[in-house]
Amino acid sequence: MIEFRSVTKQFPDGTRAVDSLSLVIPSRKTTVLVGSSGSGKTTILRMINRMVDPTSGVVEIDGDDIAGKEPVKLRRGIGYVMQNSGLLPHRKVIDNIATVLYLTGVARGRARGRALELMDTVGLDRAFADRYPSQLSGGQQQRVGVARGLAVDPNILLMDEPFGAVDPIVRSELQQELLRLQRELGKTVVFVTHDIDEAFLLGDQIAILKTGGEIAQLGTPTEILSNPADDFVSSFVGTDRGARALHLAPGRFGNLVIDGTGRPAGILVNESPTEGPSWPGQTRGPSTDGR
Amino acid sequence: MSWLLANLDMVLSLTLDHIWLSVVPIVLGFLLAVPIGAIANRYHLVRGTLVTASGILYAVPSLALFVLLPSIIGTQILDPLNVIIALTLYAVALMVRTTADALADVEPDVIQSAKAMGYSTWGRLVRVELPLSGPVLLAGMRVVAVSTVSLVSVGALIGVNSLGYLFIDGFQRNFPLEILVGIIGTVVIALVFDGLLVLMGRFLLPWSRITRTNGRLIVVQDDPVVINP
Amino acid sequence: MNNWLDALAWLVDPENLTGPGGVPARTVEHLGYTLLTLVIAAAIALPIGYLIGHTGRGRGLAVAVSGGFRALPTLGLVTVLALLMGLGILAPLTALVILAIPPLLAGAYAGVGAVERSTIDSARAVGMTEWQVFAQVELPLSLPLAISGLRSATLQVIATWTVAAILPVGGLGRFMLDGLPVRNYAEVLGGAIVVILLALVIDAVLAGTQRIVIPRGVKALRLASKRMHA
Amino acid sequence: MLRNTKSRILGGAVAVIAAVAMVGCSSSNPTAPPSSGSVAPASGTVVVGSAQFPENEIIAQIYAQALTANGITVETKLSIGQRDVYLAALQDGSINLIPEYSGNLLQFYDPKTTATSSDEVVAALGDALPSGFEVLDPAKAEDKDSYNVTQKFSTENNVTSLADLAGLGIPLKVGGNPELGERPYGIPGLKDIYGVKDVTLVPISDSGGPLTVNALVDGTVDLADIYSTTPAITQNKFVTLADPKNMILAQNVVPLISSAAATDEVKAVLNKISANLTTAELLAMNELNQGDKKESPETIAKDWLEQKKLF
Repeated sequence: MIEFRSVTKQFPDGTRAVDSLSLVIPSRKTTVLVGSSGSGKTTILRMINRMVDPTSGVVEIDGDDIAGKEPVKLRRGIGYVMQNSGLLPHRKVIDNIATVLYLTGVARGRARGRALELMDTVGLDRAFADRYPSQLSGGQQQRVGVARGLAVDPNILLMDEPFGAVDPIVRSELQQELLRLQRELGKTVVFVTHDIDEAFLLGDQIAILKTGGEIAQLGTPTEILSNPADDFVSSFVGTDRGARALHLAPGRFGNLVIDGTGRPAGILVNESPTEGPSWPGQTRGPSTDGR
Repeated sequence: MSWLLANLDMVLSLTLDHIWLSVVPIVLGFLLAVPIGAIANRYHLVRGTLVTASGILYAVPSLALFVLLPSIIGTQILDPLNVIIALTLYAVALMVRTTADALADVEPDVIQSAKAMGYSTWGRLVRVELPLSGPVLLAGMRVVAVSTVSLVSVGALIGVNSLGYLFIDGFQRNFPLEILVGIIGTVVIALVFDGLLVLMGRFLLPWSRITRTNGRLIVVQDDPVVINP
Repeated sequence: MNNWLDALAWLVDPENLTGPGGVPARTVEHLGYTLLTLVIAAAIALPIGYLIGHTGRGRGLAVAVSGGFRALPTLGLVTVLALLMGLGILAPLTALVILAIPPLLAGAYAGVGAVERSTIDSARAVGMTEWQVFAQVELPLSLPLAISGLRSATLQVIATWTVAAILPVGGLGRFMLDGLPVRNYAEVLGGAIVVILLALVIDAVLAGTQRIVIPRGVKALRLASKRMHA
Repeated sequence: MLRNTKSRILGGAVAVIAAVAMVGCSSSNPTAPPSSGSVAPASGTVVVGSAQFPENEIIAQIYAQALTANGITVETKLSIGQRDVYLAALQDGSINLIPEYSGNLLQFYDPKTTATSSDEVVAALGDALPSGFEVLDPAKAEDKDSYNVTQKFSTENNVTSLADLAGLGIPLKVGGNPELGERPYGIPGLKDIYGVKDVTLVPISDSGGPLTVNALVDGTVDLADIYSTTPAITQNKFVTLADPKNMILAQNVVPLISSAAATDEVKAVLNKISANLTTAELLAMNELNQGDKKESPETIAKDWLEQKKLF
């Protein structure tokens, strides 16, 4: 469990990125911090591994104040995945994955063996092991980034807009992959995004942030959709425009689901989509969230 | 100080000589280098040749070039043209490469969109690519200006007088102050030229704050590939 | 053109190829001076340059100081330092070290500056110490520009050590300064040719080194971005 | 982007044209500095040059100021270089008048000359000079190259003359300008005329200036070639070695001028200067220039002319 208690971060130029934030991030669940730029979401994330130190307040991991921990040691025990992967361009894929293992003194042979296993875990062909990051596609690079984040089998995985720079098809693939991994591994994931759909898809708990690192609403996707705390939340998730309002309309293979703008979002069926008729339409959004 | 006051006329006249001997190569170097650089950017073979040639030119000690020019181009041995031409060659060599690099560095997206809007090749070069290369060209010119001003003084060894005369004269009569006056004068001229170039940049390239914008321009500004021969 | 023929004749004259004043001996001296200059300049410039690059502080000051150093006329420095420090190698060495510092300094901090911020950020985020960030990430990735800086400094130092021959030092400048007063242009040009050849050879060696030490992944990165632009 | 052969050839051609144009327009460029234009002097203009050391500049300034005072148009191109360079400048018309030293000038054109005394040297110069150039009346003032040792060296090795050097049997180092390596009165003369076997030159390009003096004081060199009118010789109590075999010829200051510029008017002015210039005055003027006062050649020349009430 990660706990923020009245945490404030003020940068030297005077901007207050986070203002007396209190937040509990439960273990083995995915917590998504969502907000537009300037909402302090990345700052909050980076205070967990002391990339940023709070101006005041306390951040605890499992009851221990991390201010007393050596940053370098702390970071080596926490997985970190960022946008554009942040891989070291001059090291091969396998060595990138093994970076933290090397840092913690794991022997080269063993570290590389572990890296190869991790490539399997994140669904990367082992043939990529000897390539350099620039020789991979954006999606593959993100998989390497995730593998690196998992290398020391950390309890906590911090993900800073990890799928922000890949195209929608690859993003959707990676999101599914993350859901699968999380089912298998059960890490405490803290995930930052500005994409509310991504938040609803991945988050067990969602914190919607306003400018200045203030939490507008904290809750499960269902809670947020069913009961937006204020106009800001309504506007952010789109309920105020009726964007999330779906209604049914009759169609040849069953009822069409129509979204707030009048576009068909899919067909409502009772069976799972793969067994259904030849229209594998799938509605997105929490109403069909099958988890 | 009293020496400086007593010899102010001489120092000022040497300063004027120094300014003339550096302004001409700086301006001429720029005017000649930009078209050549544009050609080099367009045609790979030319570029390779020019890059090699400028590399060789940098390796030529300025003193040797000053001394040998009269026998190559038939000038008189005390002709200031020898210094001017030699320094122009250095400036051209440096700016050709900088121009070619700067043009090659223009965002391909911008070029594509200029093409799409219907600019001709020539119009694109003049209206789009050169202005966008402005900050890099300016950075190159700053290096050219400073190193040209510094190199003019070597001409004193072959009888083309500038503030460099003070170095030789002070050296021969054990008078460090005289040399220092020459050094300070040279640095002041260089800094004034540099400041003028920066001002011109503010005026001509108001959209670009070269020292503050993105990292790439800063890198180019101090680009060590830009050599001070 | 006669000058060139005379210079070639001068270069192959056995009298100029042997003894302490011969071309080989002068070349070795010149190389020695150059190496010494670069080692001292690097010992000063690289730590400062990398400190600036690593911390991101003091850059403006470094640019200003470099610019000022660049503006200092080497001939003036050599003469004034010779008067103040006396004969011997110390005066020209100091002047040439000052000449070599700006490109080395710029190469170091610009090299670090050219490394993607996110790469350095993520290296820190996965738990690298500051030293590891420097040694394992910034240093290798800065090499292309740092070696460009070294090449530039080397070319300048080789060419400019010739001016120091107005003092009783050896090196290839001897031929120029000895030939100049007696208008022995064959000697001046011959000496200049050797300087140029020496500079080109050393530059080629450094270019080769640059190719070898540039991390392979970085090369792949460049290729990839070139393909994108094509 | 087009990369076909045609475009390459075109590119090459354009580059060559550009390069040629560059050289062409540079070499015919009229934008030379105003104070030292490259255009040949207008007829009637006297262009005074000087060697690259202060004393010669002082004398050149005296010539220039005196000529100007007499209504003659004068330009100056001072501090040109050493003898080979300024004589070349004289021959290619860059200058047409320069103060010279009779003996060294003679040896330059006639290395095997047997003339030694002032009169012999000046007489021989008439034949030795290339046609189109002449020397005017020599001054009494003399400034020679002279070989100096420290008092200590002189006493310890019992050396007072160049003739004593051969018997020393120790390797000798001579400090002086690089050209001494080739001059008849330099290393070749020491070897051939005085039989000094093991002697090497330590080249210091300051024309017997402070670094040469220091080199002698601190023992970097054993002998130093210092012009005889240099104040430092007496200040440091150096022993100037005698030259019994007249290796160094008489060195009277003498105007070297191209005949075209040597009008009667010009000759009259310069001869009047030569008639008044003495060795002691040269020494005094050098002291003003190199001693604590650091006066400029221009000022020293002006004061001398006023003091002599010439013109």
